[in-house]
Amino acid sequence: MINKADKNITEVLSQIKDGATIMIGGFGTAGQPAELIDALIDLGVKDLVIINNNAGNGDHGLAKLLKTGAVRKIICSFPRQSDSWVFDELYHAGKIELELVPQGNLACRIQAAGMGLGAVYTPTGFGTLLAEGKETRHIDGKDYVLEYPIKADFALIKADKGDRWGNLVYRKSARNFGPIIAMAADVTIAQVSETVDLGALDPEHIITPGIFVQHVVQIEPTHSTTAAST
Amino acid sequence: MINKADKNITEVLSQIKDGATIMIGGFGTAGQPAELIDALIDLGVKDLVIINNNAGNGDHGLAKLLKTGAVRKIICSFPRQSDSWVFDELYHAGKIELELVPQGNLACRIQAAGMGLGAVYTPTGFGTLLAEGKETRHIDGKDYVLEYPIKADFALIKADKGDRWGNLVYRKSARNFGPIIAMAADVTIAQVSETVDLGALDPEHIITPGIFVQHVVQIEPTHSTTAAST
Amino acid sequence: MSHTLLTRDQIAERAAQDIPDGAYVNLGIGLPTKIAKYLPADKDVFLHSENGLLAFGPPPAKGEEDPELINAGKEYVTMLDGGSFFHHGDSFAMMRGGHIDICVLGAFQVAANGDLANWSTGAEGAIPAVGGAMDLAVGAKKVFVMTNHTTKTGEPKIVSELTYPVTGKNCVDRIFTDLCVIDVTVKGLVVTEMVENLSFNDLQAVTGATLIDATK
Amino acid sequence: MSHTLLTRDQIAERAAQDIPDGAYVNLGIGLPTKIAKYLPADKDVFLHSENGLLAFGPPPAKGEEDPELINAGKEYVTMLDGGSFFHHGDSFAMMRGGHIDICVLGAFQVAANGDLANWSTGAEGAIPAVGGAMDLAVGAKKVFVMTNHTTKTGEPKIVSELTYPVTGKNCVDRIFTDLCVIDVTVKGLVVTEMVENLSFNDLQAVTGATLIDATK
Repeated sequence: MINKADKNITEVLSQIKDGATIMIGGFGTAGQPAELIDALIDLGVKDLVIINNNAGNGDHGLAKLLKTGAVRKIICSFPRQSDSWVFDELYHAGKIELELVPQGNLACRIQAAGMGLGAVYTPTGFGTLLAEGKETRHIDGKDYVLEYPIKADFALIKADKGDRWGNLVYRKSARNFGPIIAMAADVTIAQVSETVDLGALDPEHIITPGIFVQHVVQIEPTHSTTAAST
Repeated sequence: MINKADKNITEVLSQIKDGATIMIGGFGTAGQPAELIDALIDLGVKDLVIINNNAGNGDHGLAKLLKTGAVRKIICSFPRQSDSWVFDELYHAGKIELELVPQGNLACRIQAAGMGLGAVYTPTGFGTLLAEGKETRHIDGKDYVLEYPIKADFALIKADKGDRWGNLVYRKSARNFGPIIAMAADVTIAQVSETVDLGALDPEHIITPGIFVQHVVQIEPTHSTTAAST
Repeated sequence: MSHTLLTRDQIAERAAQDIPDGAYVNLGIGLPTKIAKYLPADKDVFLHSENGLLAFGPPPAKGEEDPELINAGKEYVTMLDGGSFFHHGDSFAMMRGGHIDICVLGAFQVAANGDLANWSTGAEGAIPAVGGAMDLAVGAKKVFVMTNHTTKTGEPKIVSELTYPVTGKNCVDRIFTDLCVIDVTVKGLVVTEMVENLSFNDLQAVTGATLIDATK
Repeated sequence: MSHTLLTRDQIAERAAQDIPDGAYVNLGIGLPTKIAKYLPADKDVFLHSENGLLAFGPPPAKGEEDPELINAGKEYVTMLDGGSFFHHGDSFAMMRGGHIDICVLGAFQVAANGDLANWSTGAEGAIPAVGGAMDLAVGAKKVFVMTNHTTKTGEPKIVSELTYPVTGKNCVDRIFTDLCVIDVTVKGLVVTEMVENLSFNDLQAVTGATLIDATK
């Protein structure tokens, strides 16, 4: 009998080692798995490569992880924000490497990894600094840049509800990168606000089928659950 | 005020002209929009290119359309079935052109069109007859075939419920190609078993957002609706 | 009589008039966001946000904010009846796949050929950030730009060639400024409207590219 | 004493033993489908079907068939609690993206290097059909083949090189036949089990490729 929700957060995260490549869900703080990130910080691993849309906000979550110096490189689309002072300082001090990827190419390269594609020709970024040195091709009247998949050893995501087979549903705009990074990582760890019985999630409503999820960790919800969703 | 459900089936289909490329949903008969196909037959257009997983079953739906001689070419993955006698006869008589595409490449090329990609490197079919003459590339230890998007002028799909903005939910394994062909056609026409009020579909449960759907046509359900689904 | 510059709200109001009923629209972060409040209530205009929202609505009432219901500008929003949530892959398929009818973007510069610069000034040491701008520039059916006609120091933002790093090539269709409306065409930059009491010559004088007058 | 051939059900039962708890499995149309009934009830084995089902269950009771709940073989099925529906794009992402642990396919031929032929005999005038076979062959973590050891006319199906058109190159990991179990390794075809009273020499005699005996 498979129970993907049978380990505590520390046990689950202990498989992450120095040098790991980790995708982290969230757009800003919506959908950011804050508790998994805190547990990752406690683990004390180093030399990480992080993939996220942003580069941390304020002093919590991803920003806090960056501040520990555990992250060697970040792949993201929008690091510069009004409250990204932790990243800003590391970047200006030359203490973190940045690979800037247009947001749609970030999504698309993650999807390519999840789908098992070798590479894709994307129109985004053609002729820009972010495509410098990259192979291009003119196809059917339009210009494209060749982009390669982005995979990861781990994905840390935040979902709303999960079951013991790893099926997940999300909440509002916290869904964002969750479903696609779950498909692109060797091991996906989901924190959920509620663990439900098998069969409680309608098969028509499941957003991430359990095949893409290896561990489910229940965290007490901190958001206001005004609108319940299944 | 936008009401995508305000025209009858004949009005909606009358925009389809000779020579159109049409994607048709369905895997076998599950999810096949039989009533839309019947109306297409009544329209009497010719020289069509059809994209579907199969090439018709029995004497109804897609098979019936083929039998009228309206279809110049079919792009599919599995034309040969125990009840595909209509296609078999046309094929052996040289009256229909067949482009055979591995099912996953069919899905993936349709997705590439919907996503706006120029081409993708897919591992499926490498070294086989179905990749003969196609460009290949060795990427990160694995071989891939370059495949181009499949787009269409129209997509005809069957969904379970829809609203006046074109939002759709599907029913069980009738979902199959529906959501991805809706994204790859210029004009998507969905037949639904029930038209519901705006807001009746939970935003978390909508499978095809209305942006991908231009027309919704309500058809009386013929399947047994033992399990209601939203 | 001297002319009056349009306020930011007036530019937004003018741009809103060119958004038809039923349009799927992405409003870029900053100035373009203002357009939302000038969309007439009798039109169904579907606002898309990169982070997985379609048909979102106005900000929530105070106290009703949900940190998990934000737009791409990370502002609190609400959902309209008929709205939907989806993941980033589908969201950018909408953008890159040509499903968004109109996007409205801010600009550092627009060139005579429709090249857009809005993501980086190329300043030494600045942290680069691009977000979804490059996807919108290449993917939306029509790209509108909403901007002041010149910089705060009076430099033209509409130029013959970009000096800032490009976001998207040949992508801009129409420009709404505090002085005029310009269509980017194969013939060049065609001025279709100007604020009152502004002469075409005065407009040309504050523009870094040749304009064609079509206001008469 | 002469050996006895395994029945189709016995091959299925043997193959079922090599499917571990928690495996995501795609059973190809035809013979492999039989494996489902030999999966022990105390294991959670997740059956995937190309047409958008995960964790489907046994056929429905008579009268409960739903034409919109079918598997890739177009047979009526049921859903287990914890099952899910998804579209063809996601379904083939599961297959092509390496998320399926094991697929079990039928075969016309398997070559010594693991090449598989199961989609076309190349016969003149035959209508070609491929379905999802090529995706499973390249995408599943492990590819099992379930087949009779020889054709009805006694020709070997395990051969040094394919004579039928290839489905996938170097893809087969293990072969279950009515005579034996073979692992496809870098060293060659390694026989790990044989039916009782069959000599290795007799097995080699009905096989078109060199076998390595690892049964002792």
